[in-house]
Amino acid sequence: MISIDKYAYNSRLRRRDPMQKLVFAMMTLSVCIWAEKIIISIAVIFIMGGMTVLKGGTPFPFFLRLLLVPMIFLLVGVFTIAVNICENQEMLLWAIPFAGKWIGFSDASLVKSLKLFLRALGAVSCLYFLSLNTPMVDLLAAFRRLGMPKVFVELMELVYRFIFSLMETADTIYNAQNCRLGYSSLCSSYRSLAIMASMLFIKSYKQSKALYTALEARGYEGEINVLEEAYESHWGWYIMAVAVNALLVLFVIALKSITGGLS
Amino acid sequence: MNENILETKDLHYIYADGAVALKGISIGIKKGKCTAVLGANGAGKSTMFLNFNGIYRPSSGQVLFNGKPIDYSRKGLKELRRKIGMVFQDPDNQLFSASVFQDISFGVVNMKLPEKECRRRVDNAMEQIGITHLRDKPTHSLSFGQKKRVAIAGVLAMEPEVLVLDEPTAGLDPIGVSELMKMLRQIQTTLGITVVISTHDIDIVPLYCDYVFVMYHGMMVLEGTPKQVFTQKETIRDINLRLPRIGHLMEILKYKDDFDLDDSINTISEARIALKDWKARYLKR
Amino acid sequence: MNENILETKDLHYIYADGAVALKGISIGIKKGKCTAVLGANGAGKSTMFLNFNGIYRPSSGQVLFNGKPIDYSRKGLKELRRKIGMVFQDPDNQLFSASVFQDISFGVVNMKLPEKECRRRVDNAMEQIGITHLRDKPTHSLSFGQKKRVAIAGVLAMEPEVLVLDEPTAGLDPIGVSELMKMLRQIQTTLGITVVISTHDIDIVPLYCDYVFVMYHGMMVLEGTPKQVFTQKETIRDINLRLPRIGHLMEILKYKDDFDLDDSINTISEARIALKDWKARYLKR
Amino acid sequence: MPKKQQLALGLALMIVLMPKTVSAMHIMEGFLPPIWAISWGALCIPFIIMGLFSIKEIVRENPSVKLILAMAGGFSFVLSALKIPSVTGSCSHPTGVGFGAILFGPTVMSVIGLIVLLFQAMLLAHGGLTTLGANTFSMAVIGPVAAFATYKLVKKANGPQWLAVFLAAMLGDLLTYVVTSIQLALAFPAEVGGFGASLAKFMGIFAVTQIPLAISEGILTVLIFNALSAH
Repeated sequence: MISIDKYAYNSRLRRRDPMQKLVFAMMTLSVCIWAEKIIISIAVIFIMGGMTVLKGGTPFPFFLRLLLVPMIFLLVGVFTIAVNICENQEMLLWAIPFAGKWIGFSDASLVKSLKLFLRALGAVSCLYFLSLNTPMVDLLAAFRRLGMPKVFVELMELVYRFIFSLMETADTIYNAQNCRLGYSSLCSSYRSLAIMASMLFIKSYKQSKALYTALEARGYEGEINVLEEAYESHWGWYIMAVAVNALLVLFVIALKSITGGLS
Repeated sequence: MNENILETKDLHYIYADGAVALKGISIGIKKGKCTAVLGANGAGKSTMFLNFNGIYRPSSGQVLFNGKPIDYSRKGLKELRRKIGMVFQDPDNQLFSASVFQDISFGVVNMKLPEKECRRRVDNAMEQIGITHLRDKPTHSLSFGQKKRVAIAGVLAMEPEVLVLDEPTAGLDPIGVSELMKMLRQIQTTLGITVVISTHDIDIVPLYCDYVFVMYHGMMVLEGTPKQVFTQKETIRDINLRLPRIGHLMEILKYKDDFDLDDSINTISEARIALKDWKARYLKR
Repeated sequence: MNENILETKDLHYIYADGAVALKGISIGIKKGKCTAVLGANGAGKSTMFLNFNGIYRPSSGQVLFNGKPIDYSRKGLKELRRKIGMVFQDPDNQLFSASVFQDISFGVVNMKLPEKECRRRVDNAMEQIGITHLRDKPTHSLSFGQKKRVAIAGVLAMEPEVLVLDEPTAGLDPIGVSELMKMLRQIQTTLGITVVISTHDIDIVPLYCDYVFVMYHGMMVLEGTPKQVFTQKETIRDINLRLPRIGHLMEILKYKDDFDLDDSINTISEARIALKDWKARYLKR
Repeated sequence: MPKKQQLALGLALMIVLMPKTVSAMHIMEGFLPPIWAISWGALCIPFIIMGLFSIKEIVRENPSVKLILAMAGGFSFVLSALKIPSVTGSCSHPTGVGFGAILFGPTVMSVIGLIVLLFQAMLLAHGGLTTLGANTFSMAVIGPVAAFATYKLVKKANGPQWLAVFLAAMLGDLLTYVVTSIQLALAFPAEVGGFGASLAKFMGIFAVTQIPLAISEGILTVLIFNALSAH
């Protein structure tokens, strides 16, 4: 149903301590955003993509498809930033007249947009590295170890479980409606969708009641306490995370000193 | 009347997440008959059903309705789904409205018929299923068996040519099962609607079905009349199913205890006749 | 070992909306046995089960555990629920965690045992139920039957004295049913846990259960060993149940076809012996 | 908590968490500069902490509320994955949290909204971790309050129920989009005209997708509301 989730459980990096993956992903993500350098962004895309595809075993085409997911937002956002409205045409590289003013791109705005575009893709590949190699249950364990509030992690745990049981129900309802021509016109589609949402709501309310009874029978009194899983833990990954990012940072500093902070 | 109303040709289906559900199914479902599809959980029965009316599109292979390949255009699908009615396992997932009457009308209203015709069809369907007395009840107050009937009525009101039911007897108590199966049998014979069911309940198959397909891991491993299929005892057991209990008893009596019986017996009434015959023959000796 | 571990005395239960679910149930469940509660949909089986471990409180009457009335204090209930494990029909309503391992550990951790002991129990339960290989899978990727087993393991890990299962075989395919029942039988015999199940599936009762209660509209109408209960053929039919198919065949053979058979036969192996005997006797004449 | 109140609570939650807006409205991972990512995150923290405290309080009184809240979160995630007919893209964010504010206080809704956003980032690749703060602020803090206020206002003015629901859903949606545009404009002021010009650009571009979407979600919410009250 949710492919990212499926790949995460099948990842060859699954047994790796989630904390290591989290630290690695977040460190690299921070460096990528902080640096805002074209070359660094590209490097991050390759490092994270490579780790995910080669080490983790996510199929390459799927990784590519995922990179396209935020593309609408990215293109619209970047385009909006690149476009400028000016009084005089000289400021712009290319422009068309509009209501007595000029709309177009400037030199600087284009470079800025390209940087932003790649930075976002670099950051996204860090996110994908994490989500494609770390199943949610492991990530929640890491959250617990990080000392996140207990209620918050418990709620996440429950929401995560419900997502899948509700998705399954939604799927069945959709098929049942579709079989009875529920999506054959725009009007009926709206009606069917509204019915589905309200059915799902009632269902999830009932399910929460039934689950409460079942948990009560196992001694639930308001807190959800469970045993933690054991993970492979090596310092190697922390060292690698620090090393890779130190290299990237050094590279950025070197770049800045050469170009004098221009690029 | 013996032509195939539904056919599949080398039907393959792979889910978006890569799970292979159907591996080359080629079957023909006879018009006007009651056909059962047997198979363990996860054998692919429901997936195949959803290929029948175009909810799923084959990864490869074909589905033919009335001899013609399915037309997957919007209009074609609309027509197809009207003609192939589908009843799902859990009635709670297919009752869409607060009242029984409204719910049964869901499909008919979507067909954009005149209101009068809609009402006629809904009333008709309720009568055929024997739930006219439930008409004004809220759906959530119904028993499981009643909900199941309302779900069937909602599909029947669209006057389909084929009625496909996924595990119609699951969750019903014994009397509920036999009442439902008798009702389906009646729909099939009096209205001439082709009925296809999937089931785990092996004992009902020889009682109510004309033809059986047996699925295993996305493949069709056996087909034939219940008599023919349940003679393939080895295969049936290999694929995590079992014989009807009466069939099993007859098999043991014949092979282990030297009763001279026909081993294609699967229902109580057949067994009774066979044992009576045997007694008579035995007496004569 | 023949005392009652669970007893009810004139147990009545009325829902908040006024629906009367139980009308004076007085039963005794024998320690260390496998007891079945039969009854059509809505007979009150689940309501009775929820009275067993104090999730519901009787409107009148009593529930006794090990001879003592239930203590409905917070502490008393906690103790009781540890000793009476409850497995619900739909595993999706029971499994709250996406991790199989963590879900199973929930009940044990609530018992505030040392971590080592918790781990031992969880591992043990997974082994007994045969799901150790599912440990690293997410709950949502499991099949229905697997989820059911995880739900049972989660209760078993608490090492209860009584295991109460609501419709454990519903929705399973034939092999799933017999595997599950054999597993329960094993838990019962090797661990000495009392097992109580509710079911529609009449044919499994004579095979796996020691004692049967039959419910109808909130009342207990029959009880006894499977043999005793299924001899009350009239009552069984009156309350929307049926005989086991083999029992039905034997009944017909005896009363309609003049076979001289014992009419308390309900399983294939019993039927086989009876028919063999009968043949031998017949031969001698 | 009496049964009726619980149901009302659930009903409120559902409207509250009605997901809105195309996925395009989540600010994607890595789009915001560090300073803004941190600032918006910091701005959300008090809301979240207050929310967590009140959840704890409510759960202590009634342990089943934890499950209801979680279910509501799951429900809203699943709804956000559904496609709205005729509008490109799926709806993706929980607004309307205002309704839940009546029973739980708005901060509880912020917590649930944050969880849903986190799952959308991790499982659907909508939004991101570094932009979680900004997204939470617009969709789980501001949007809901707007919806709630609108609903109350229309009811007070004796407007019909459907209008109140429609306007609440639609305005909650629109305000979220306005806030998102402000966030983007602050982070990326135009070379000429600065913040103001940038805001105009973002609002202009997003209006194309957001206004029809807000209207269709308003309609949908009314339909759902009607279907629910029929049950």
